[in-house]
Amino acid sequence: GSPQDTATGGGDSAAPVKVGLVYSQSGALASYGKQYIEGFKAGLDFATQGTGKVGDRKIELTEVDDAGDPAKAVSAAKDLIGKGTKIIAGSTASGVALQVAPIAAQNKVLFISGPAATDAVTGANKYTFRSGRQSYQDVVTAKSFIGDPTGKKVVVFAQDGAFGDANEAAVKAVIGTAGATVSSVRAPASATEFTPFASQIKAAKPDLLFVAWAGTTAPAMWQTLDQQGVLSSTTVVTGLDIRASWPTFGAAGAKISFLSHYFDGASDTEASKALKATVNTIDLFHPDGFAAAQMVVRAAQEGGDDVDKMVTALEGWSFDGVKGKMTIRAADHALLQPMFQAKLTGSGTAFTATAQKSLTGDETAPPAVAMKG
Amino acid sequence: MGTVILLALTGLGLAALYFLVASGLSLVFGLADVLNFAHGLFLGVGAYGTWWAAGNLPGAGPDGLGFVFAVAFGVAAGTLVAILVELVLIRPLYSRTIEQVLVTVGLSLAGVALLQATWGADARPFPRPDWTRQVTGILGAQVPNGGLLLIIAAVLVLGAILAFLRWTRYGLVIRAGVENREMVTALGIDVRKAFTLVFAIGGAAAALAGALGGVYFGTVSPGQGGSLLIFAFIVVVIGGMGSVVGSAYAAVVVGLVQQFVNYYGTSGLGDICVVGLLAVVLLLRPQGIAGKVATA
Amino acid sequence: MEPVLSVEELSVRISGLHILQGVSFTVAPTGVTVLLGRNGVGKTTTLRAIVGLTPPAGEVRGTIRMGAQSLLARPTHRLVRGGLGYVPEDRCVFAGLTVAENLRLAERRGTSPAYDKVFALFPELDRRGRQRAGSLSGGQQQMLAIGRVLLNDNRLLLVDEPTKGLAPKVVTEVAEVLERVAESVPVLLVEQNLAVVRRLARDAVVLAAGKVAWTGDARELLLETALTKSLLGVGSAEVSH
Amino acid sequence: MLATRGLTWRIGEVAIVDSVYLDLAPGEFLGVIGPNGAGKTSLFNLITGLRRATEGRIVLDGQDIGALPPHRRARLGLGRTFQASSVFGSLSVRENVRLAVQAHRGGSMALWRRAAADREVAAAADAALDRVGLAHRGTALAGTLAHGEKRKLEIALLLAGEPRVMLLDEPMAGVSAEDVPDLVAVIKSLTGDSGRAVLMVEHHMDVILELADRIAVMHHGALLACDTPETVMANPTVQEAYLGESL
Amino acid sequence: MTVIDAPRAQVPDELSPQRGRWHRVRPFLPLVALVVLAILPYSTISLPGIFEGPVNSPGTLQLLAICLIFGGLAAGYDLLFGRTGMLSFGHALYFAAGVYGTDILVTRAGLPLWQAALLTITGGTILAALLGAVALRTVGIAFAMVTLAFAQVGAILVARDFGGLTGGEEGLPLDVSGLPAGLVGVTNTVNLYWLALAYLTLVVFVVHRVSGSPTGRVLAGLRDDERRIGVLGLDPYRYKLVAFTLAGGLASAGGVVYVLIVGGASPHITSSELTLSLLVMVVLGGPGTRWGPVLGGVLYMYLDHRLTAFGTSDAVDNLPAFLSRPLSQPLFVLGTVFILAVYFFPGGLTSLAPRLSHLTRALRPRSPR
Ligand SMILES: Nc1ncnc2c1ncn2[C@@H]1O[C@H](COP(=O)(O)OP(=O)(O)OP(=O)(O)O)[C@@H](O)[C@H]1O
Ligand SMILES: Nc1ncnc2c1ncn2[C@@H]1O[C@H](COP(=O)(O)OP(=O)(O)OP(=O)(O)O)[C@@H](O)[C@H]1O
Ligand SMILES: CC(C)C[C@H](N)C(=O)O
Ligand SMILES: [Mg+2]
Ligand SMILES: [Mg+2]
Repeated sequence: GSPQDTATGGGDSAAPVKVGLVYSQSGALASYGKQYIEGFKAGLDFATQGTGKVGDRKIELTEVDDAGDPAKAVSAAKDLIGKGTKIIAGSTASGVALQVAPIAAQNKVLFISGPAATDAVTGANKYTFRSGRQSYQDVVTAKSFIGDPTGKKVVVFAQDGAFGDANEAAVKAVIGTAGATVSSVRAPASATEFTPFASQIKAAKPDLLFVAWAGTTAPAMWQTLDQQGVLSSTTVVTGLDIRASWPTFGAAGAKISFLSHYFDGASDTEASKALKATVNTIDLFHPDGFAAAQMVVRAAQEGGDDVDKMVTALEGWSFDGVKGKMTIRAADHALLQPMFQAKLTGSGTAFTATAQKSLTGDETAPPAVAMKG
Repeated sequence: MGTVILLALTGLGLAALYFLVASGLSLVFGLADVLNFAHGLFLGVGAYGTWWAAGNLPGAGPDGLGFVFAVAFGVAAGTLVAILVELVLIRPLYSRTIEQVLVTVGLSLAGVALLQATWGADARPFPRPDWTRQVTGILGAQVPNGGLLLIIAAVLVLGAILAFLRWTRYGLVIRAGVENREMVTALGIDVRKAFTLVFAIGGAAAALAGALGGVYFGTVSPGQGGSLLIFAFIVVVIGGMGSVVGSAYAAVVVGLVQQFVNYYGTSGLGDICVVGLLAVVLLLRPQGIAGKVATA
Repeated sequence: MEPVLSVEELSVRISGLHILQGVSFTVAPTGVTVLLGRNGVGKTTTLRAIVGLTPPAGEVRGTIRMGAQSLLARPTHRLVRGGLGYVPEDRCVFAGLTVAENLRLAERRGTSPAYDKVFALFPELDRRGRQRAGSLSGGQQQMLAIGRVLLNDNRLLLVDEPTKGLAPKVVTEVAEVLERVAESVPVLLVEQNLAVVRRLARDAVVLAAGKVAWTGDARELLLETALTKSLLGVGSAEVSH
Repeated sequence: MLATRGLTWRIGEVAIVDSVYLDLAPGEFLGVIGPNGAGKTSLFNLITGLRRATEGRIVLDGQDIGALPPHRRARLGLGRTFQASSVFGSLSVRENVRLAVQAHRGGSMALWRRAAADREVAAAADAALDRVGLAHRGTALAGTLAHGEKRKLEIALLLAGEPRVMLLDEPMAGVSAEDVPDLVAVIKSLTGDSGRAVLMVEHHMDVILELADRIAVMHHGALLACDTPETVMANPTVQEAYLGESL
Repeated sequence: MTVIDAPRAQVPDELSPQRGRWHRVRPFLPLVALVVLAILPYSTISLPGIFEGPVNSPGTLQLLAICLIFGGLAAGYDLLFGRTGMLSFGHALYFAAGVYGTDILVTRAGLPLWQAALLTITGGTILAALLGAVALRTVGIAFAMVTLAFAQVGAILVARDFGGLTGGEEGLPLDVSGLPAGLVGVTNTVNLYWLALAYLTLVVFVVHRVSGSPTGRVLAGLRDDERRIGVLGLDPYRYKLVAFTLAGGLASAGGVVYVLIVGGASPHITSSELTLSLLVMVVLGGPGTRWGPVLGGVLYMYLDHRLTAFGTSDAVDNLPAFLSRPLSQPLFVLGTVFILAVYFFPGGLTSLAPRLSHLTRALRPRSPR
């Protein structure tokens, strides 16, 4: 054999369509990954009318666990590509998405990023798409809570690092340019004691507090904000996480205005009914998997084994997803989609989210970025 | 003024949490010579034990006496696991320190994964009495009760450990066993019991830290122990290995530095300052700290 | 008289080295039996095997009996509680503990420790009760190590080179102490200082090349220049230095 | 050659070494005796730099070396053995000595040369081993040697460094009577040539009396006497403090 | 009173006499192994269960490349741990410096790869020298903790994402547009594999040469008794610093290769877990031995990557829940395997060889005299 050999994707029309799913089955994001894959399978059923086939060709899934580690994801992607896979989807974590995307471009395969929220995936390259929402869309939704931002004072409370940076930048771009003064309080993601930060926020007396916090310390953070009276003194907006996290807000939950990517009951679409029928209760990242499957089926249908054709088929495509009408913007592959405002009610372990308002895909559209590669 | 008091008291709360984790570590390291990376597991077991008990154990619950039961159950579970770890994994390796460290490293990987396999990766809301969610006004500062609870617990644990080491025969045996196990045996004492005991005490303190940490954080998650562990290590080293009193002082310094620097400086600087503090202390008194002596 | 300790065909291997190759001897129920031999012949190894302290890498075969009881495969702490006192070669006091704590540690449950006896022998230990044992000089540490064992009643004492590194004056003191101790307890002693041996020993066992080369009356051994020369490498003239 | 001037080491209030004035002439053999705990080992630790004196000076060939780290003092020609044998347990006996020879030949940081290829080092090491009679044990791991052999190895390590001032801390401790004459001969041969000075702590009085030109007596950290063997042995204070009644 | 015990006494191969039949063949074995490894990508053998695809498939080569890098990294770390007795808990820092340094210089500053690599390795070495100079004022556990603390600062700085340089928790994908074409794309994975092999060879060679040098002899002496080295007239600090700096430089060189293989940097590599796993690798293989650390590193990384596949395999899924749940957690399996290894191969994998030969000798019937 030769060291440069790679298997070639079978061109014959009955060969299965190989789809590689690289996502977190273990590690810290395992439950996000679980929702994603459940959503994906339901979406595949929905998009192929239960046949699991595109035309005569079966869709053959290969699932690989990346444990949230980009190095493992890259190895898995290379392995899949080496075996002739032309479509890769998954990436539960932003770090994974950002490092798999260039691999897709280098090797000219289709990559459909999953729950990873980083804005940087949008416009990463011609071969990279996304099936979930991005931070910018969150922030636009947050903005809808304060009406006219002119002259208002907005504070961003975010953790250090790229996730926090992205959110801060988005708030400045979205709400700041609309006339509000935006400042920020940042804390280390590993912080366990939040009183100093709560004090700083309180001292700033904001009209709107935008909180971008992910991870296991979130409940402690909310409790501290509540105890120090921050939640009752101003409008506090944050993203609504998976259902399992709802009880951790405790009493603080009722005092927070949530922007939501998705929660069970947020929409009433055909897709959501189909999804609900298989998973019972829809959670945050089910729609991402579902949409990814829809996109995979579309790509395989229109593109066959030609990745460039797949790309063309997806660009500009609109479809009815779980959340409602989704559009893949041709210019930068942003996925325009509805977003929701929500309220959390309940106590103990039984909480329910109710939609306050939904925003259309156009209302939450991020500004188009230039395609990087 | 209110801010300073608030920062000081919450900083002490943090210090108390560090101390609870560090005291066990320090005892086990200082006295049994095991740099116990699995300490985070004991913490996790304590937290999950309490959480499980409050939901499933008859008589236990999130409130009042029920909560005390739940915590007691968590502590018992942590202690039990620590004892098992000592008996099954550490004991056969005594006098092979590096191997012991390695086993605890393996255990910390496997243990956290096991917790995660059993209860999932996500944070679970922690059952706790309502008063722990409230605040107490002290000199104009709204101090979280959870933090105050930690401080009280830490002081009690410190007193108990000191009394044990200083006044009991087992304390003496432990301190001697650190230096020369063989010779303790040659005086007719079954030293292995003493080391099991040290693990039990360390495990109990860690499990208590896990349970009270759950109260403090409001949630329990598999990785919680690990993230506290690194600061606990720093506390142990600054305080001097094996010195419980030293750990207490160090915990206070670390907690306060972190809290004040995070408020008056920029974010993340607190952590860096603590690390810097460690480096400075070690550079100024390397022998003082490396020279591990089990003292009363 | 029944021997208090009998060692039969004792064989010890440590990480490949066959150190003891079938050693047999007995210890008389009274007086001092001295174990002699050149450096590295395995004297310390013998004592440690008796008291169950062979390193994990080692392998012990043979039989060791105290009375009717077999000692092999019993944990050290049990042996010691059963009345086997051991003073190790390198003193092994607990450096971090005070002198008083070192002594307290040696107390056995259910017996009353003979502090008066120990302090009468070594008044220094009483005076330095609060000093850390690690900061004692070598000689003081040796006294502590011996004193520690004398707190309890023993059926047999194993003492390994108690006078090593001690000043002549202290050597004399230690020898006196051991002499008095031996009046009530049998002692198995390893000693290089032949003057001490001469003063204390009743029976002698000489090891050479992993085996017992000679056993018998110690005085007889020390008188026979040819014998000491061949077994220990010294003439009896040099013995009394 | 070597002189200490008011050398003192205190821990807290206690003077472990108390204002010691010592002079060692080239070629001289100075025995140090004293009861256990007198501070003999501590004195050695101060001179070789393992401990820092609290007061006083240490002068080697007119140079004050009191502030130098141990290795600098060693390079100036100060060598020592330890009361408790201290050899490189995981190296073979031969490697132990080669290391010492190499240290003596200049510690240049050669990272790329093959150490084993240095014939001169090997030859010097073998010579040192021969001299203490350990040549046959060359391949044994030093850690597995019996006590007496370790003592010999320590002397070989010392020899390899060709020190001008040697500090021997109880070299005979634990050595079987058979080997004592050998060792004495070796130590004796150290001084014969090249004006080396020796400072030796020893409890074996016969050895001290055989070797020493002068004897220093330490007691409670202080120097009780320092004179010829005859004078010292006749000194009643010494008799009382150190020798005690003889066996 | 042990402050910290040096790794189990191992005579460095380089300093011990070799005897026996192997004497003649042994020096050539590494060369044979090297040749075999170098031509491995030309083979299409499939080893089902061991690798996903044939040996020359990109996935397999990628996995092998990562394993080789860590083999080299572990060998470099062993220069500190196994050969000098220094327990550093911060070795990952220099590796991370190599990874992030190259990535930032290529991606953010747009330097050509060779310049970035050169600058990074120089920088990493200097960093090791500076931090080593401070940390080495302490010994034993204190040293371990100071190095851990420095590495922790590194981790915090990476996570803080100052000036957007490091990409924080999301990491920094490598901009491949300026890279030589031969290093980009799945079909060129084999080149990365060869690069990793070259790195491993380099490290093993350097470590071997250094251990056999006069300095290596001093390092071995330091491991046993540092005070003694000082009294012999050598400055322990200087020698330790040299070892520390050298090991740091080797680690950052490993980082340079690693970033090319993985195509980006992520904060995983700054975690203290990585240092701990370096320790695990070395001990798994056998500290202070020539091949032990390499074997340990390769095996550890292999398990780390392959266990994720094992965890999701049908065999595991079909087990009852109380077994399949933990077994589907790679870290659980890895941790358990590791604990078992500590028990059953004390002294590392390399200690198996002599033990096996004991066994075969014991089993062989004695020839009549
Ligand atoms: N743990 C060990 N590993 C390897 N060899 C050992 C070990 N312990 C003892 N030995 C070897 O066993 C032999 C006997 O040692 P032992 O200490 O019993 O001698 P000894 O007669 O007490 O000598 P000395 O008079 O010097 O105290 C020596 O050659 C020594 O090297
Ligand atoms: N680090 C220390 N801390 C406290 N006291 C010490 C220390 N080192 C030594 N000492 C004390 O100093 C005195 C002198 O000890 P040193 O070891 O120098 O005695 P020595 O003359 O060598 O005795 P020996 O003949 O028994 O070896 C002893 O009383 C000892 O207890
Ligand atoms: C009780 C001991 C563990 C405490 C010790 N005496 C100290 O100084 O910290
Ligand atoms: Mg002995
Ligand atoms: Mg001394």
